[in-house]
Amino acid sequence: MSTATLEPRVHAPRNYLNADYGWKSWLFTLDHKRIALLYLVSITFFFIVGGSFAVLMRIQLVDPQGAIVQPETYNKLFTLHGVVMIFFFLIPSIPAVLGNFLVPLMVGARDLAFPKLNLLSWYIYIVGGLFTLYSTIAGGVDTGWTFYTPYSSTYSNTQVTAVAVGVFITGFSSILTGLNFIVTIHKMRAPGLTWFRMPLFLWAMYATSIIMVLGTPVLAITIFLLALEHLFHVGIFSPALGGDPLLFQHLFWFYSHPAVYIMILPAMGVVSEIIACFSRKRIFGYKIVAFSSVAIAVLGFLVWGHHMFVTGQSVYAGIIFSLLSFLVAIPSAIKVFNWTATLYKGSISFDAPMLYAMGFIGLFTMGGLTGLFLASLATDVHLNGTYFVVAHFHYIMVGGAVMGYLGGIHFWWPKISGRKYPNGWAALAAAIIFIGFNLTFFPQFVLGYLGMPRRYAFYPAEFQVLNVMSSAGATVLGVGYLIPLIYLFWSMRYGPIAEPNPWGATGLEWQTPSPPPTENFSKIPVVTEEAYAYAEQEAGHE
Amino acid sequence: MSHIVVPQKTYIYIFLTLIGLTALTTGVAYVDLGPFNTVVALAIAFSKMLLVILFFMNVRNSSGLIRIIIVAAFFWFALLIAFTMSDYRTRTWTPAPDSWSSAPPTHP
Amino acid sequence: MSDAEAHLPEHHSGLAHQFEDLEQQQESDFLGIWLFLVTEIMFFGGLFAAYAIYRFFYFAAFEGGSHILDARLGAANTAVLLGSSLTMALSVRSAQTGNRRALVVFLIATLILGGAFLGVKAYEYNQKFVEHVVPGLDWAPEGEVLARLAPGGVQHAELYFIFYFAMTGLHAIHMVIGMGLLIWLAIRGRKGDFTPHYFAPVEVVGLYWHFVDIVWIFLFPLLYLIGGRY
Amino acid sequence: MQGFPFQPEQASTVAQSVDHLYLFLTALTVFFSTVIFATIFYFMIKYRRRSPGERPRAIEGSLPLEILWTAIPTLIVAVIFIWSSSLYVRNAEPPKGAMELFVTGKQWMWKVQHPEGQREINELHVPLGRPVKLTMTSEDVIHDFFVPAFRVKKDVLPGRYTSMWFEPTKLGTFHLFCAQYCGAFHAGMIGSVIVMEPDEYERWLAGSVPGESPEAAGEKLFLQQGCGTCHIADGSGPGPSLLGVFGNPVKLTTGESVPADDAYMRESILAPRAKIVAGFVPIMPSFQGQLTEEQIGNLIAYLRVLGKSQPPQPKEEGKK
Repeated sequence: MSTATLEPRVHAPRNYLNADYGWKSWLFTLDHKRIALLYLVSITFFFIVGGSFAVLMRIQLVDPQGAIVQPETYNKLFTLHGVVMIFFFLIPSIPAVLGNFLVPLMVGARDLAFPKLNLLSWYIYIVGGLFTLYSTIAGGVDTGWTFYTPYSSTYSNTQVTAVAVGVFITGFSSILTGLNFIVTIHKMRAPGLTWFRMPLFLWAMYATSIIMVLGTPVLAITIFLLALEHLFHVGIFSPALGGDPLLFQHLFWFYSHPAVYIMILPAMGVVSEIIACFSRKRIFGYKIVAFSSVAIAVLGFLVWGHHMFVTGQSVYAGIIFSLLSFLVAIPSAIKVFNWTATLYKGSISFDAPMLYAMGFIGLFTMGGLTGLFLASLATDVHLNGTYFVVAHFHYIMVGGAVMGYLGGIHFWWPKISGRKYPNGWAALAAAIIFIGFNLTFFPQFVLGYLGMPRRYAFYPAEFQVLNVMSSAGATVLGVGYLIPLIYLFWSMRYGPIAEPNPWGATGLEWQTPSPPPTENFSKIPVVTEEAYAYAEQEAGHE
Repeated sequence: MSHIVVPQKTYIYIFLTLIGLTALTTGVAYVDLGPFNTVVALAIAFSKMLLVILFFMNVRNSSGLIRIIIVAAFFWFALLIAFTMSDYRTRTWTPAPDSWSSAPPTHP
Repeated sequence: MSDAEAHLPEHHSGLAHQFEDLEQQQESDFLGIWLFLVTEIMFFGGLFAAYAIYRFFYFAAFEGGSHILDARLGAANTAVLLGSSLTMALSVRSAQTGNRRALVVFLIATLILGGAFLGVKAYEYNQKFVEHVVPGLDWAPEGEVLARLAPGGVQHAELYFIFYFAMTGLHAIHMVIGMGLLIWLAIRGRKGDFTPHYFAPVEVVGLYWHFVDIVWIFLFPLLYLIGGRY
Repeated sequence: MQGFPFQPEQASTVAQSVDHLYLFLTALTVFFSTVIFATIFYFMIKYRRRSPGERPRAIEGSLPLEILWTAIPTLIVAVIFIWSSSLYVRNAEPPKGAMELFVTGKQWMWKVQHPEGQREINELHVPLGRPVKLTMTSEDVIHDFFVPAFRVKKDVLPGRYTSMWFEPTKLGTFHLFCAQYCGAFHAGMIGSVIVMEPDEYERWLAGSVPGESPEAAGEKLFLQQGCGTCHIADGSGPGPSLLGVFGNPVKLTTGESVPADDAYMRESILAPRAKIVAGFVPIMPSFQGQLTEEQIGNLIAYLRVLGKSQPPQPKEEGKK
């Protein structure tokens, strides 16, 4: 987002975009809205990087022999795809872009509690990203994003240290963001904004921040130990000195399973906002939906062992982890039921954000239900490590989190940019993404059940039909992702000017001009009503 | 955070108690208590930590929120240990052989 | 914050624009540093968890490794660090009461005690090189050292020393960062930046310093006193 | 497999029971997806916005409904959990009298050794209708032994034994995959499991070049390494007699009893001082680094033979 595209309009009121000009005003900004845009640009960059790795992978798998690259290169592709997409796109996506932009606006504050820390966290993220990009250029890394020992620590000859350092550093960016949000939500709510008047997006960000603060440090120390082992050739997790490779997996998944909830909880928050707005209804069972976010955050910490059912983990531990994994499905199910019930007797419109939200519910439901196959011990034995797992987590993380992210971007774009995008194109893109996504990943469920293991650079010929279907779907999906990139960019200059509240939504962020002024509110608002008080809105509000 | 000024004396008494506990834990290490050496050492360390948290860090006069946060942090740490241990305590474990790992393998 | 505190003028030097008043700012700072300490607990927590599991499996080896360390040095260093916590607490108190001179003196005392701790640590690290018990760099225990390590298995003792260096090393890095912050506080304190109304930075650094002290309170028995020394 | 399969072949005794659970879960997924999607479509059409000024009446929620749709998923997952865990536990334990094979994973191949001494690489010949137990270890990184047609999978770890079992119910050749990423040619670490009629299997065993049986190789090693000098059969040596030990509980100096299984034997060879038999002193040196995985496997095979003979009668009180 360069400043050149955002020239001042004649008579344009002062806002955060035209408050100041020049690269310095962006790189040294302490304004949470500008930092959100810095994140938007950088995660879009990483999304394109990670996406191109995915494209290469899907091309490779068209041919059972491997169509374009050597197995070594393919291994680097899926590793970097995972590392970039998870640590540099999905984890910061909604929290760092939409969260940064919206948390202060939604609580009715002038900024986050610690603006300098906020800018610092972006710089930390960039430094971590540079390490990872460096490793890509310097030869890549081939351990899989899970960095399982002893392969990563002893046997891999690739840039393990550079990527480990990159992930370690980026972790602190996410810790600082989470810390900032928790303090802001606790201490900076506008007068009258009680906990149970908060929009559900804030509840979701709060739950997410808890995971970031409690989980990420464990990943940091695990990666640190891995790097020590790799650099000094000492055996911490390798059996040479009596270490246990499974200990690495325990520590790794203690963070990396909850990390899935870092990706999906914010998307759930976004979807709650969108559904309430476009059906003009208060979210059905508001308190239950709010608490279910917190329940997911807490329970999500206790299920990591389901990644290790076939590793030689104790049978008893496996049974406990399986039980807890089933339990975490319940709050997710409750959310889906409540969103559905919200539509009942609503006034539903089909604007683009709503289509993305509906796409989210569809794909998330599929992803969640197929999670039961993997939480269940007997079927997991067969499905673990196959394409079934790949399909399942893409339904959650791409079908769920990315759909939610795009829905959120479309919902708040008029607020962020002050411009409107063409609704028809946006609806078309939502449909293409939904269809392309299912074409890409549904065949992978079947592939996995048939027994095709993941991370294979070449494969037995009988799996070809389904792989070609998946690759064909991926081209549709790729096109779907490019369309919003084009029209959103176009709208920044040519889109019609957006009013302060184009959707007729409730929430403090809509009570300030679009785009908001640097100080967010000319006067700190006072909240007098519940969240989503659509019924009390005056008719013909917009 | 509190603006209650704690008397200097309190800090010095706490410090002396802490030093006493350090001497105690070191002394006990020279007495054979079997497995209880570890228990006693950890119990003493835990009480020292409580003293530092309550007095030096002044959590005695802090809000409930801060207390909840501290307890939550230790609770999560306990979860990490407990669930990881639940695997190790119930697993058949065989110490590592060395036959394969004396030298890092050469890649073909 | 007590209710007795009077409301301060809006544009006080220490008030950042995003806050409504100093009280909100101080509460936020305080909550922020505690949350940061939570992340530190989990950071060291991962390390302690790995340590706990290996100690559970290779108790004899860990005991043997522990006996290579000098418990008296460890105890002395614990006392030094506790002393630095005392002076830190006193410097926060001096800031609270507005005693600028005492604030700076106590900060410098904390700094000196912290330095003494690191000095002893450096001596101990050097000893490990002399005894050739540094995994990855110089691991070749011999003679009496070897005899002490042998009963539990020399390889597993190496695992112990990896944890010894990882844990004390990370702790030492935290000390160095803390000392940098102390220098910054001392300079600001000398300039008179802190008043009884605004001393949050002193308090925040103080909490961090005490936390680092707590980590050592656990490291001492866990590394130096395994299984007793009878 | 021809045409367009939606189900992998069922070729083991557990395959069908796993598939039943899988089908149940699939049915559940289809049912709930359909119900939810249908409801959403119905609501979206029925309650579509008809005029821009519409303000629907607020609905707060409904406690009975919330309880209902908390209880239903809870019940369903409870059923799946019990079904699946009991199936898993049942499938985990190999039946008595299973044929035992030794598998070693190595970047990027599978090495198999038969009880009669035959070795093969990336192939596993097994007779139809007989339970087969695999004891597995890795020489380098983590691998995973996966036979989709049997619905079995287990990680193969360095420095540790893991085991799994299956009983083939169908003749033919089935895929064997490595399902844990293990480096450059992970995708090439595949092989086949060949299920044969029992008599054909016997012919295959006879026809292929038999190596030394593991027991015979183990006996040779036992002599070469001087194990017998201390572990004298009548129990008079400084080490305990090994007759009748394997497969029976052993009393330790700590007072507890441990089963003398593969894991215990392996530990006693590699780290002899970890668990000392009651009445003996820890004087045995470690054989860590001196024996290959295969040699350890052979030694244990020999110990298993010794375990079948009668233990010597205790001569004095101290030694049990």
